[in-house]
Amino acid sequence: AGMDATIGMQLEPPNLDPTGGAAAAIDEVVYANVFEGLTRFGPDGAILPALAESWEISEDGLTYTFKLHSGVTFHDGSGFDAEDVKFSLDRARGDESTNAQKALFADIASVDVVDPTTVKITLSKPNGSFLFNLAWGDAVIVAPESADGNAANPVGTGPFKFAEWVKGDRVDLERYPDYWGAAVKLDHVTFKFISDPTAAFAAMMAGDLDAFPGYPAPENLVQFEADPRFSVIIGSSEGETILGMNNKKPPLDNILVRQAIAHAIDRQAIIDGAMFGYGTPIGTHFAPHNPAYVDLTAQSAYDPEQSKALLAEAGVSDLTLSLKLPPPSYARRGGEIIAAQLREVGITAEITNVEWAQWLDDVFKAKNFDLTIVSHTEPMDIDIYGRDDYYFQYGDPDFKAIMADLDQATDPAKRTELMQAAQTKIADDYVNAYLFQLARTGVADAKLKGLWLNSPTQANDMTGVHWEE
Amino acid sequence: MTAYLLRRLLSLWLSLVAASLVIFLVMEAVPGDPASFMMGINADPQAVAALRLQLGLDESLPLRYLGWVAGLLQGDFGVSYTYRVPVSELIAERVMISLPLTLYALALSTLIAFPAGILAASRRNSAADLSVMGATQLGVAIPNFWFAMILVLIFAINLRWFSAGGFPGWDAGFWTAIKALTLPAIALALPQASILARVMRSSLIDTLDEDFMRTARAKGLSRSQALWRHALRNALIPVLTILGLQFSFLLAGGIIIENVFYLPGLGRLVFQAITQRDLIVVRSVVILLVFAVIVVTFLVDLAYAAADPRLRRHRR
Amino acid sequence: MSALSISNLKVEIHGNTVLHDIDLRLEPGQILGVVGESGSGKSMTALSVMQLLPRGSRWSGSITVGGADLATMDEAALCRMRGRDVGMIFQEPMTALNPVKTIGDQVAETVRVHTGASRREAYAVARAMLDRVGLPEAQFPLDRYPHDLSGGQRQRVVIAQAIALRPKLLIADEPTTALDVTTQAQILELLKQLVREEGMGLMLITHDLAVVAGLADTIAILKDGAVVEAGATREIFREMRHPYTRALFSASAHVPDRGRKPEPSVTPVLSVAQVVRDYQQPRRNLFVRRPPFRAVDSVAFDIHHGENVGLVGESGCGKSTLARAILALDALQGGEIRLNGHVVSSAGEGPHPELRARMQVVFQDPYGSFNPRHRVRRLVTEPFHLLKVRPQGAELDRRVDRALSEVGLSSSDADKYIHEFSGGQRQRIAIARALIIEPALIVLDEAVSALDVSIRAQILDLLAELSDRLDLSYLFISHDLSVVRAITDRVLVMKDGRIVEQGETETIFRNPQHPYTRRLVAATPSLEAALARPEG
Amino acid sequence: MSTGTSTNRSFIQMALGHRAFVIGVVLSGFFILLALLSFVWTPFDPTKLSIATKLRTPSLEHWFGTDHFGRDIFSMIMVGARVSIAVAFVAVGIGISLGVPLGLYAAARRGSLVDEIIMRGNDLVFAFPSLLLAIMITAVFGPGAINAIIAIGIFNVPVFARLARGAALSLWTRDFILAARVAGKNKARISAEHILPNIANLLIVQGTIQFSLAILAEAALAYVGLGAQPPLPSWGRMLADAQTLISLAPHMALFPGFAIIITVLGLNLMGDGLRDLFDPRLRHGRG
Ligand SMILES: Nc1ncnc2c1ncn2[C@@H]1O[C@H](COP(=O)(O)OP(=O)(O)OP(=O)(O)O)[C@@H](O)[C@H]1O
Ligand SMILES: Nc1ncnc2c1ncn2[C@@H]1O[C@H](COP(=O)(O)OP(=O)(O)OP(=O)(O)O)[C@@H](O)[C@H]1O
Ligand SMILES: [Mg+2]
Ligand SMILES: [Mg+2]
Repeated sequence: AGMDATIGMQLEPPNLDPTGGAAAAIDEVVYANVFEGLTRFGPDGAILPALAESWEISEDGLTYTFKLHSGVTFHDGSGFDAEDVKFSLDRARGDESTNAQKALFADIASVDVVDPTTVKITLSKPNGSFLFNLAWGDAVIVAPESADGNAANPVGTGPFKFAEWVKGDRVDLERYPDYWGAAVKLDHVTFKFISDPTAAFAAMMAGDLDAFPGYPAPENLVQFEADPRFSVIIGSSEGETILGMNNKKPPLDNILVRQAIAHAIDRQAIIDGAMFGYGTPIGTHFAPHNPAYVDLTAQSAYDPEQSKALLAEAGVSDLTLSLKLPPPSYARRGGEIIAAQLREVGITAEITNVEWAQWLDDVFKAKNFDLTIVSHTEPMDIDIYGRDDYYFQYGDPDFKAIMADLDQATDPAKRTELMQAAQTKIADDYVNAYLFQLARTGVADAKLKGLWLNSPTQANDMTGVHWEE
Repeated sequence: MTAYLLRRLLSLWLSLVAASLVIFLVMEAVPGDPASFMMGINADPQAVAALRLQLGLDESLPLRYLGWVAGLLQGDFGVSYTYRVPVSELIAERVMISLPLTLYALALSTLIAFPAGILAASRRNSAADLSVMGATQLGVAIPNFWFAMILVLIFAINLRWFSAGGFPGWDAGFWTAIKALTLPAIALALPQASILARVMRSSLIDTLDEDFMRTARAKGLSRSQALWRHALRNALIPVLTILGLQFSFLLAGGIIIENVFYLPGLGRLVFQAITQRDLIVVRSVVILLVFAVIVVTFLVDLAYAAADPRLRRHRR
Repeated sequence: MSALSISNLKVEIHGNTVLHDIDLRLEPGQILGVVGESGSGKSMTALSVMQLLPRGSRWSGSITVGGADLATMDEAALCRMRGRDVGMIFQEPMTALNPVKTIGDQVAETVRVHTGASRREAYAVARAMLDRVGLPEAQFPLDRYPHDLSGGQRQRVVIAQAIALRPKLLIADEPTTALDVTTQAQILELLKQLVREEGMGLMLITHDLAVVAGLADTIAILKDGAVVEAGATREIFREMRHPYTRALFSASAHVPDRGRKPEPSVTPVLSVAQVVRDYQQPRRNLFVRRPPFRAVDSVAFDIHHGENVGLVGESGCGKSTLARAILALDALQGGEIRLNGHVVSSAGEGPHPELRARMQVVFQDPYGSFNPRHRVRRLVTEPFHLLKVRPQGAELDRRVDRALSEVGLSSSDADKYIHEFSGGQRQRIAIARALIIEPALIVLDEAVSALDVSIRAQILDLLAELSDRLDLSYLFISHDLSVVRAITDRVLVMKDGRIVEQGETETIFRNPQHPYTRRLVAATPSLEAALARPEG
Repeated sequence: MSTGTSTNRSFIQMALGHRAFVIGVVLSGFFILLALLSFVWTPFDPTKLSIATKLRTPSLEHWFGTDHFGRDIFSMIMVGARVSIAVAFVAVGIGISLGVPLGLYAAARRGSLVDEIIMRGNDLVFAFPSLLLAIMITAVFGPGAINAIIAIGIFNVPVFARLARGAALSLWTRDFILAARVAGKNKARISAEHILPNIANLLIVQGTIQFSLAILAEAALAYVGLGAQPPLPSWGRMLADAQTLISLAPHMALFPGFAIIITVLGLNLMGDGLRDLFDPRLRHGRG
């Protein structure tokens, strides 16, 4: 306590370099705490300036000129300037890049240093979400001297500097006294890794942790709510949880079958049964808290009779489908419920529990599945429906056209319109069955304030966190 | 004795070679690619390929095996795919928890089992014997993860005597560290103590029935003198075997307990490495554990010889 | 004051009466022989004196040791008595010592428990005692462990423990049964000497009449938990008032009736030529093999039709190894064995089933030679496996009946399990199994050593009768010279894997040539000789 | 076990008089009966979800309450018994049917290279941390009841191989084996006719104990998610499901926990009882 905080996390990051791995856990430790990009996500998802003080966008939307803060230093004491920005972005998009989100930088044509505090980025084509892209953890600015060591010993420009990593147990951060921005209130932050939900519960209850922002077991929240020692934080996340279907594999290539499956599912029962009531039903692949969201849940309302009729119309009977479930409890529990619901309309779903590594191999790469449950936690990721080779194998040309238009569009109204068109298109095609938006459920000591409510990106931004007297 | 040592050393090496092959092949057969696991769902294929190259995953099977074994022989366990630090560092950190935990649990189980076993054997069929036997039957039957859950519920959540898990590190002070290991050690020790007590009892009873015990009594030793001076050492051999087995079991077998108490021990390291397809960590830790087991068995054999002079000379 | 006096002793174990009405007296400096067949209660009597009866036992009556009444003593007093006033030597020397303690510790323990002597002093006493029982310092330092001592040497250690504090009473329960004759003679001599010199009372338990006859001043004969006759040794044997005493005596001295003498045939039934059998020794180390141990060394002899040949020699001399070689159970390292002129066993190959069917075997242990899970019918017909045409149905029944009736069992016994028979009956079944395929030769490896005298006499009669009637040849292996003398025509004396002397049984026994044979014959206790000795 | 009627009667009488054995048979028999009964009847469909009635505490309707999906826990325990018992049974079966022949063969060829290889192989399997190897195996083949069986079965092989070899070795020195050899029987035949029946008691006793261990192992595997897959209920998975709810709905953890404890306890008591009953010292023959 005092000026320290211990934060629970379910997964341990494999390394601490956000530019060299996809694991969300990396960002959950270092995003905004240790590393900063030119822009950043605010608690509500808005794009805020970070290392860039301000920017200008040319008329044609192809040139971005960023004005950088001065007096910024990396934790190893070296100075930050435009060269570092150029180095970081070129490294991320280069041929030898191992950046998991290399696509974010695909439109960059060149990065030019104008002066030490000014960088000019030229795009090859207009990209309405470029500032958004730069806010990702994968786009943080690193120093050339320390970039290669970031995996084990991250050196960034953020308000906390890395202190120690006890593998399998915790990462310690401490306040960086020479931080360029507003001073943070905490002296030390410890991220403790507790994968087992029961252990997480016990650790919170026993007072070993001050907060567990991504608390893995919604079933315990009732108890925390009843206990004055704790406050429960329920927010929204970017996680659209879907029942993914293999659109190219018969009989799922038949829209009637997919529609039948969509109608066989009672979303509320899943939210109640698997998530203990936490979650918002969705009818398409879009976050409900986004202003552009359209509620299409009625289009795939729970209706087993219609489902059976559709199956009959499609001419399938005795359908047996594989249902591959990755480890998170939304998938494992949701899967059991969905299997039971599908059974009601005469579809047998054979459950196989898989590890993530296996899921990636079997489902994601080899497309060897019929159904699977995944929560897509990347923000604004509806564009995955435009990818040909994505695991659910949609890649519809009309949809791709909408996406192409969206990329070009910079006018907010036009963008909203296009995003809505995209949402409707995939709902009409019943690409996947859309279940619910994952709630961000957290537990914290009642006196610990300033944690993010929502998670526009996966991060535990500790800059505003403080103890209340 | 030296002959015996040499033979044992040779068979130890052969076992290790066989074990390394088994581990390597099993881990190769595991579906899932470490590189794509690390890069995640939306990874760029080019980036994944670059990573595979970096990790040396594109080399041929025999080459990778030889590379690994050659490394092992030089004490180089390789570099973890996911953590990107030398595996030996990872192991060294974890051993500092798993080993003390194992020893603690063994000490506890011995401290409980020996007196209980001796009491039960020396008062055969008495109420004390029956209750010890009943308790040990129960101890063997309780799944230890279930027992651990209950321990946490009572002692961490309700009574708040202990923290629910975690390990503050040895820097935090010896007693603090020991306290953190206490609940897990109890959870691990319970079934082991039960088994040990049962073995102790039956081995002691067998010894008490031996002719030389009657000889000892005929010399004028009282029942308990005879037990302490003549029976215990003879009864020790099966107990030693079990202790040896338990040591190796506990060293790696604490996975579930380590999970319940979120202790960063060896078992959890491997478990996590398996799910993350950090093959090199899995292989190296498992071969190390196998090595530990073989060494412990060897030590147990030496302990036999100390306990039983008959084994010092002729051996099969 | 008597060293020991027991009257009206009654012992129950779990409600079964095993002793009733035992009365015994033993004076200092005297030897009391307690004899009786197996299970008659000899050991229980001894254990009653020590108050070390098995769990669940109850006793009544009176036992006084050197005037002290055991009934009035508590456990602590008994502990003080045991080892100090009364010493005991147990039946089985191989298991009576703690394998993990040095012999010095174990002997010294008696002293330390009772006298509070220092470690040094206790060791000094132990040393003296071990010297006294013939285990000198040079060869037998105090820090040796029991496992590298022979049975006789271990028995001496046990004796040293028992007499360390010069007890007034020494109980020796079958102190020599597990030992070979020469060792037995030494141990008995030692005991006798102790009694004479220390003036203690010795209660010597044995089932061997010859042993007591030569040693005991008084004798008590037990049967079914009661003393049937007691008194001075000479008188008892002279008068033999009780029928049981007579039965015991005649069984001990029994010589079966043998018919005509077989004439040597042209081809011997068995011809053993220069047979060598080696045992591989464990390696000295990884690189150095030890030379193999030669258990049978260039042995050669013949057995003719209807001839009974004895093979004698002390324990470990290679008798059983030779038997196994003859039975073609192990490959030879040299030489040849012929049965009816055909090679059955030479280096490498096993014999043809039909040849193998010509010889059978009977082993020592009547309990271990049968699969406890099979019925007698299946047990005795096992050798039919060797026949090409195996008897079936009625023919099978007939052969089983005949085999059983030949050994004096009834055909209804065929459906019983082996545990339903006594030791003597089991040995008959073993013989029936050997007879059933009408072999020419039966190897009997210590076939009567485990049996009581009376049962032994019956089996010997049976063997003699079968040999006469069926023209069978026997190779009769035993370390008991009196038995060999009773049943064989010719005898082979074996020592360290070699045959040192062979010839007509009577000739050899009367006039042994080889020094080893002489020693063996001299060491054999003989009832006649003991009784013939002048009183003194 | 012996087959003669006279022996059998006395065996049954002795068994009925052995308190621990009777308790063991009753306890484990109860769950075996439940497992069998579950094929024809369960109070509720154990796979039927009813979110509306989730987490009910035990009542007359739901004897053991309902779980977080509103399934009837008693029905799940019944079907779970089937899974646990079947997995354990087959796993031990694998151990016996592979381990015993290996052990017998090694004993018959004592001291040979084959013997050495078999024994070293056993040591090797023993040297692997068992749960880890099981996890590795299920990582290769995927989780599921069959693979749990394989993983548990593999560890049973050396147990039975060692036991069979040790017991067979001492039998090979017995006179009745020599007698069989004199009767011209070869090693394979002797192993089958004489050795195997005489080590059957030992195997049965060890089998019972391994059975109980296998139930615990299956529970542990299911607990880490590697046992039988849903919707098939399994005791270990029920415990895993229950653990985060342990303070909210303790009945979810208690009943499957008790089911495991009681079955394992019953089997252990039974094993101990059998050991006593088979003990020659307590039976007819010599003392
Ligand atoms: N531990 C025991 N429990 C029950 N009965 C026993 C026990 N030991 C011996 N007996 C019984 O007591 C009786 C006497 O046995 P004891 O050992 O005294 O015979 P023994 O004369 O010494 O025979 P042996 O010559 O075979 O040693 C026998 O009927 C035997 O079955
Ligand atoms: N399997 C074996 N391996 C090595 N040495 C053996 C083996 N069996 C017997 N011996 C040794 O061979 C020698 C002869 O043994 P064998 O059993 O033939 O003696 P024996 O004359 O039958 O003795 P006993 O009268 O005690 O039965 C002994 O020194 C013994 O230690
Ligand atoms: Mg006796
Ligand atoms: Mg012999």
